[in-house]
Amino acid sequence: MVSPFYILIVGLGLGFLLGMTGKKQAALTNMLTLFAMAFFTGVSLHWIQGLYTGAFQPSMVFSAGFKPPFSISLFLGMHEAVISLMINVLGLISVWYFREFLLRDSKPLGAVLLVMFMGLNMLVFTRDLFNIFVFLEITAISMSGIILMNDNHHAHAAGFKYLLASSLISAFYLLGAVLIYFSTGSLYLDDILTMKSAFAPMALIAVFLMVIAIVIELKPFPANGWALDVYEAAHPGIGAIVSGAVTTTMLFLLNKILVLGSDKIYLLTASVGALTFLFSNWMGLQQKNPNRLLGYSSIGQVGLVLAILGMKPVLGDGVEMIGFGVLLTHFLAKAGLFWLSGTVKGSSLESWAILRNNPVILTIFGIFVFALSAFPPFPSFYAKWELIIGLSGTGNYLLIALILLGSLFEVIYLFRWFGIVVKAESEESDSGIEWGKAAGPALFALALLAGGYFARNYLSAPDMMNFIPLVAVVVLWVLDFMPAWAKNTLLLAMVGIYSWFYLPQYSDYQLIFGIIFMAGAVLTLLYGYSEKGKRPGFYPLTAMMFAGLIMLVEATTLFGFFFAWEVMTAGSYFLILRGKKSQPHALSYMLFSFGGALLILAGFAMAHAVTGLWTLDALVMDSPLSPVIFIMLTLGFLTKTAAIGLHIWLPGAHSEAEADVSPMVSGILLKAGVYGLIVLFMRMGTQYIGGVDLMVILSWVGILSALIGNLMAAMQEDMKRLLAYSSVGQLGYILFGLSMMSNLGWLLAISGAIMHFLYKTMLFQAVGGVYSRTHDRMMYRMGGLIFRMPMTFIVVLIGIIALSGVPPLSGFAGKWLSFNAVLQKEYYLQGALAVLAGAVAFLYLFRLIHAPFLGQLKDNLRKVKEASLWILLPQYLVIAVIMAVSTVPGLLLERIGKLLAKTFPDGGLLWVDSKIPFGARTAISEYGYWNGTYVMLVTIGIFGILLIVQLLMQRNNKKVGQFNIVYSGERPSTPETTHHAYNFYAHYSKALGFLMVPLAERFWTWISERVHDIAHQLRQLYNGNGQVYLMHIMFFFLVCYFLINGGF
Amino acid sequence: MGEKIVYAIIAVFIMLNYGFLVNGVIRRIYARVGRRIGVPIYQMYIDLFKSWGLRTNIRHGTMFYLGPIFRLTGGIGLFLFMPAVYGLALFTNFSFSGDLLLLLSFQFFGTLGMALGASESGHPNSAIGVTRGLAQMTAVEVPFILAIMAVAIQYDSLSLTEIIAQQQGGFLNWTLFTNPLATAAALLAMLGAMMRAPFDVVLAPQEIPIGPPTEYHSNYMVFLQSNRAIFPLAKSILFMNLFFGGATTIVMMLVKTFILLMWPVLVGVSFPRFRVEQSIRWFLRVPMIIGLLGIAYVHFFLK
Amino acid sequence: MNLTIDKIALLLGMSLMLIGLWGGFTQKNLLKIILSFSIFDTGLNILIVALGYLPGRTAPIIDGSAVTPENLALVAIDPVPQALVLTAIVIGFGTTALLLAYALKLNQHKKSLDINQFTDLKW
Amino acid sequence: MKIKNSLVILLVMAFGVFLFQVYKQHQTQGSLNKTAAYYNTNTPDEVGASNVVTAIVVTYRGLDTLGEVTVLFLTAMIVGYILRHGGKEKPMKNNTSEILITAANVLIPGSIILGVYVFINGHLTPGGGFQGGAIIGTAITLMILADPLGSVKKAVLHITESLSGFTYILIGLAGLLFAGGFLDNRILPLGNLGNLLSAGAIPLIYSLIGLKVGTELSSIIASINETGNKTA
Amino acid sequence: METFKIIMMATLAVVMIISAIMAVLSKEMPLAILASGAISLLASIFFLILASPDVAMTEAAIGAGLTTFLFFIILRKTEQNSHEDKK
Repeated sequence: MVSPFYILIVGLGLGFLLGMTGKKQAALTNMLTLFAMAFFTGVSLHWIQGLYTGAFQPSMVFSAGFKPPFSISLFLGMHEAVISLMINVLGLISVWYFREFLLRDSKPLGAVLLVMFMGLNMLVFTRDLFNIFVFLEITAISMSGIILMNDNHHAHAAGFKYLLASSLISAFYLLGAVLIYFSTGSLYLDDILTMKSAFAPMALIAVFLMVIAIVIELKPFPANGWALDVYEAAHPGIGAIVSGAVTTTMLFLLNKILVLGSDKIYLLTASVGALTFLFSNWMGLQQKNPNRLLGYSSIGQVGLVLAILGMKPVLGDGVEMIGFGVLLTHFLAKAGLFWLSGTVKGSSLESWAILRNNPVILTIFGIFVFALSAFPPFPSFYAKWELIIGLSGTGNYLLIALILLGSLFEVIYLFRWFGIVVKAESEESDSGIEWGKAAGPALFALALLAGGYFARNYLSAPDMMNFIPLVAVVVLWVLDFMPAWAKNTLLLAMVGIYSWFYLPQYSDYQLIFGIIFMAGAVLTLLYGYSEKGKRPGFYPLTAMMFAGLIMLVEATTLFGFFFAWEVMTAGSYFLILRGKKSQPHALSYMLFSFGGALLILAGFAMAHAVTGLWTLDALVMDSPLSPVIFIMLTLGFLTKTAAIGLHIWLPGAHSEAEADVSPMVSGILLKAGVYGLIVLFMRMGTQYIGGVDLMVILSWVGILSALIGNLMAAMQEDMKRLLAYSSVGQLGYILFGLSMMSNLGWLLAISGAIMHFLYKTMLFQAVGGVYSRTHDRMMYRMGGLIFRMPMTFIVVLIGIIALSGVPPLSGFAGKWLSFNAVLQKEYYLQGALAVLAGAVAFLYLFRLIHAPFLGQLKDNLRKVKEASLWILLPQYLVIAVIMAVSTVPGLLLERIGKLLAKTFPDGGLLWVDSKIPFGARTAISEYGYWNGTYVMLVTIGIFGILLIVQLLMQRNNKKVGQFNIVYSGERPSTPETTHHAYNFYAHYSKALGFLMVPLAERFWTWISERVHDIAHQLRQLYNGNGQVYLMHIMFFFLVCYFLINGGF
Repeated sequence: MGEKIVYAIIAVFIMLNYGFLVNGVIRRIYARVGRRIGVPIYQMYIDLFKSWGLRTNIRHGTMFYLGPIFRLTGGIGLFLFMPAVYGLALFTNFSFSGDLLLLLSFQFFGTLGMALGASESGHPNSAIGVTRGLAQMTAVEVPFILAIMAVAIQYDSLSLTEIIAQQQGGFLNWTLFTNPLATAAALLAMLGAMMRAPFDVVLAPQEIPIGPPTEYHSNYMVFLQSNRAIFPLAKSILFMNLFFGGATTIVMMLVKTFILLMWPVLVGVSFPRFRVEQSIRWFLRVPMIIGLLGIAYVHFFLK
Repeated sequence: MNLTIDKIALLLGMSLMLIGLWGGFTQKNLLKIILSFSIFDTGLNILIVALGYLPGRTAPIIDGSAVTPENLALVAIDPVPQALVLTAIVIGFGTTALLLAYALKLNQHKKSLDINQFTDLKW
Repeated sequence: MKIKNSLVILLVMAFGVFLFQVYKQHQTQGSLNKTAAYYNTNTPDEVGASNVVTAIVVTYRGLDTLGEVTVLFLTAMIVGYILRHGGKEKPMKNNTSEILITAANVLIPGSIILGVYVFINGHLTPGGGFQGGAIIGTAITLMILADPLGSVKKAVLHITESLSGFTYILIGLAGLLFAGGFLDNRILPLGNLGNLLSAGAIPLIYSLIGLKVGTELSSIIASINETGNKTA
Repeated sequence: METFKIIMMATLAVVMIISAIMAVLSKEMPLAILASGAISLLASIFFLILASPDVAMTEAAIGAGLTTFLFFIILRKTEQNSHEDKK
């Protein structure tokens, strides 16, 4: 057992000796410093190992041979050991990282670093309140030294401000420590703790002083201007130390002292933390300098931990683990990011774009960003879950709101940054990152993954998840060096094998959506064979999205559902981001998804609080809260289904994605939201708020989405955008169907979901095929492609007949069902709009087929070839399915109907045998009837007869070029002017333009601008004047004091 | 099944010829209003045989070739999917395949095919005509559907046969009298659906003087003209069935449809032409409100 | 008010702290600010010692006559605050020295000691 | 500006209110609390120092003191580091007045002896390493000012400082290894209360502290004094 | 005796407060530094009266002595800088 004093002995002894050395011994100094740090780390590891195996007991170490409270003692338990390990590892890497600086300024730097980390360790170990003051000062002073590693006037000014601030803070602490001594006669923490119940008013003031001093050390809003300057001006490696080691220590220290505090002090800490989290992230929105941005983010994260620690009286001791989860993530990710920052030259967010030249570094960066945003599988994700669950259990909704809003802001700037890194213009082809400097970030990224793995053990909810799908992600990540076709085959095989084993276990809705997701995977992957090269990163990300979807379907618990939801979001975000110009769209996708996910999380947490269940059946409840929960969850899912108002991310995201990603995100991914809605509606049923049926509101939302989505689609020039808006419309129909809460309504919705999956996959692939040949998405620049790409044309033709609901193809089923459902439900107004929307759908579909395929062939497209076989194959598979379902609609509808009868026993369709064979059955509803097979046969019959007549009648039928008749074979003008395709429905927008005003977009733009304005106003606080920062600190201190003591 | 097919062929044959004649009459009426003598009533037959007799015909592509077939399939199909004469096996057609909704949707089959065919001709004006047609159609659809919804609510059925059955027993049982609002909405919508003036700007590109029918000639023309004969008739039958008590005999059917066909003609000769956006606005205003009132009337007073 | 030694000292310490704070917040000159804070520190030290003062007792040093090992606990005051203040003074000096060195460095850059000159980093 | 000033007044007043709360809560104690009573009762036996404050500073709360020394050490290091690129100032002869040199010659030896006396007797009389160190530091500073060309080698200062610090740690380590704990003074016999050589390692430790503090303080001042005014 | 002590201390205190205000307000930097040094020196007398000789010595040596010293050195340096700038 190595006494923790050895850390002090080695640190200080070596530190003092280093004072003697000169420039000539720089290498030696460097070695010794490294050695000492390694020794620190070793001691921590030694203790962890000892404590873990039970070889050591958590123990108290006394100095000077006297027992406390008369001497200073150190305590070392598992918590201390882990925290000190974190600090020391960071120290070790820092010393390695700073070796150039250490070789340059060996004497002061090595010694100061050593002493500083020794001090941090002691702060963790010591149990004496005054001793804390001494080591706080040591930390502050060494900080003011290492800030100077960057020798410029920014760093000097920052150091000065830092020092000023910390002298005021330490005065608070000193006064507190002294007062506690006068009041209790002791400086020994555990001793004082025993007297807590009998604290005199003086002791309360003392505890307040100490706590507030450490809270200010943790940079609460608004008393944190000094810290931001340090983050910006100091070398990023220092940022890593401050944000990682110092903050970790201070938080641990705070947790140590907080036990002395009353519930009021806890509450104060929690509020300060939550506000800091919110405002700091808010102001982060306006940051352009990466280091300062990281500073804001650090401060925010620390605020969150503060808030969590402050919740201890409410949530119990579990908060320590939650706080640790957030802290660990912050520690690893922030240190890693700061280290990366040190290797990037340039001080703009754009300059980070060089990272993407190195896939490993980019991955590391991605891990940090996702970990900070609390995505699975990182510890912060589990912590966030536990925190929100816990908070809602105690009814702290305001705090939940603050925290969730804060984390949304954080995600905005983190992902804006991430998008810039992945997408911004960068001339340099070399990442220019030294591997030596990347080692630390790499190690920490791995630690984050490992931390996530272990964090699962601390989950209070049963997760009962099947993590097998995630294996595919890992495997493909590892095999990312392989050519695309090999990975494609591998992933296809994995999907195949998985569905072979798992699909039979599914049932009901699970089965339907499981089939959609797995079939979707197969269809989109078949397309993938058309891609050449390696497609780095594509397959693991695809696997991630599909893994998320499959896990979503398999989820039986709230946690499992949320986990899968986040995995899916992350995967799809990456996929969307891969598109050439998709960065802003990917960002808005991420924001809406994240906002939605937060609502889902909060909703789940409240549901759990109400029912106490962990399974999805927690949503079955009858409580005054249920409408609120219902609204939150619905909104959450509606962000994914892109209901009108929440749809603005979709057109860009779907259209700018790569050709085979568009069908994934449009045809398949959106169904996740539908599935969520089904899960929700099945369990919560109809909810009322103030007597208003929320389902009626949703039906309006659905129908408006359908109408406006379709109208917008009709106005697009870009064929992918057209399809994207069409998805808004289609999903609107599905929502409309679901909101009816009737058998037919759901039949409409679910068959609609399946059909939308088929059509959209097929059409996006067809359009992708066109793009692969023409490299253009503007429809008016094409034309006449039917002559060059007839196979694709047929697909689009079938697609539009089906989608527009013209009999005899399957789309008619949707119309028929919707009308019947509307009549049944007496939703006449919505029904009328649904019809209008359906008619408008016809407009955009015609445009989609006319503009690129019909009319005149443009000169530049005369040599275009048919899309490749791999692109066509999945489309024709879909056509086969569509034709089968069209001919025998019962194949699909009757089965779904049976399933729905469990949920809605009444009002379903009746299926009656008809006179003709092969299972053609007539569907009978309350109002009408329909036999798809007859319709198909009659139509084909008439068409066939007429075709034969035509063939017989015609004589000498010749194919001639266009215009042969009217212009006698002379082309009057260039195709550019005679192909009527641009601004196709000008008259329509003239008539109904008022419906297409981008209100939603304006609204969100307005929101975004206001949010940024406020951020800008807020950060005016930090005017750069150290004196003002001091006043902030004093102001903060006084406000807190008078809040605690009930005013003047 | 076999007899049904035979009946259907007979019914279609009758309706085609009737349609040709009616079209001739309509052209004469237009001429008379314009103080011209006009063509003979059998002019359509002359045109048909002339077109048929052309020695060569050309095509611009597959869709161009198939367009008229789609078109006529749409017209005949619409007719065949509904019972033309109530209780008469000859004219019951294939109405067992689907209800009112099938008819409403099937209308577009021909429109779509024709639009595709015309588009392939590469002629800019045909595309313009198509966009106009589609745009106007969407607007027409709304009041029409509202009217149909009112009817469906009123009779608790979407089955045409059922709806006709409920209107039997005196003309006061007709929807026209039981629900005049819905009927009014539908009749106004019909003006647009028939693409007669004032809603005939859709056809304007043909008049300029090129467009789909110009590109289409010979036997294509035959198909298109046949469709012109049967499609409006089919629509009239639909209206008749919905609002005017259907028909129990062939003669009644022929008379009623003729009168119905005269309705847009009469309106058309007395009004100027609307631009597309004007007609869209108009349909989404007057007829739509009437349609909504019709539904309200049914919902609150008849149920 | 019944003034006693320790109360005077307490009030003095507090006044010095307030004056120091006031100076620290209002003065523009870096040296003045540092000076103000050192006055604040002095006030704080006086405050601490005054808080620990026991009236009528003497310093906790055995001199063999007035204070012996036996009566130490009865006649001497609490030694702990003194030890703490001692530490605080030394640390305060360290901080002041550092602040002054920083001020000098800042002065080298801008040839000024006005704190408003050093606001390049903000927001 | 007016607003800002009134804000400051408000802040200061509010802080005054806070301090007044402390004042109001303060009750003059009649007797020692348990910690102080323990120290005042047991110091003579356990530590063997006459000056209880010294006993606390060096032994009972020796860790604080070590930290304190470390603070000064850091300060010395960092002051040098801050001013590293200022360049050396060319000391000007005429800067040093005759009076100063004379005074220095008289004062310096006396000061140093006084300083040494103060820290060696730290366990017996008021004063100790810090006070003595400060006196020595002042003396050395005077030397530097009086003789700007630098008869005082900085290297000597650094070596003294480092070695005394290092020895201090070693003594602490000895306490850990051979006695009750880190910085235990009982590695040496306690001796008789009141003797110069008593109180175990306290005189030794305090001397080392004195040396270290003295050298540290003077090197702080030396660093500042040597700085030129080149902008980095 | 006690009363005398109190009066003396009160006087001292008033002097210190005045010095403090002077130190803060004075435009003349040397005067301010001297005033601050005086405060420390008087504070050490206070400490002595409060039966804390160790603190008194420290305050005198460090607060009154070294700190004042340091301030003067810095003052000279900064004045040199400003002076040079003017040249």
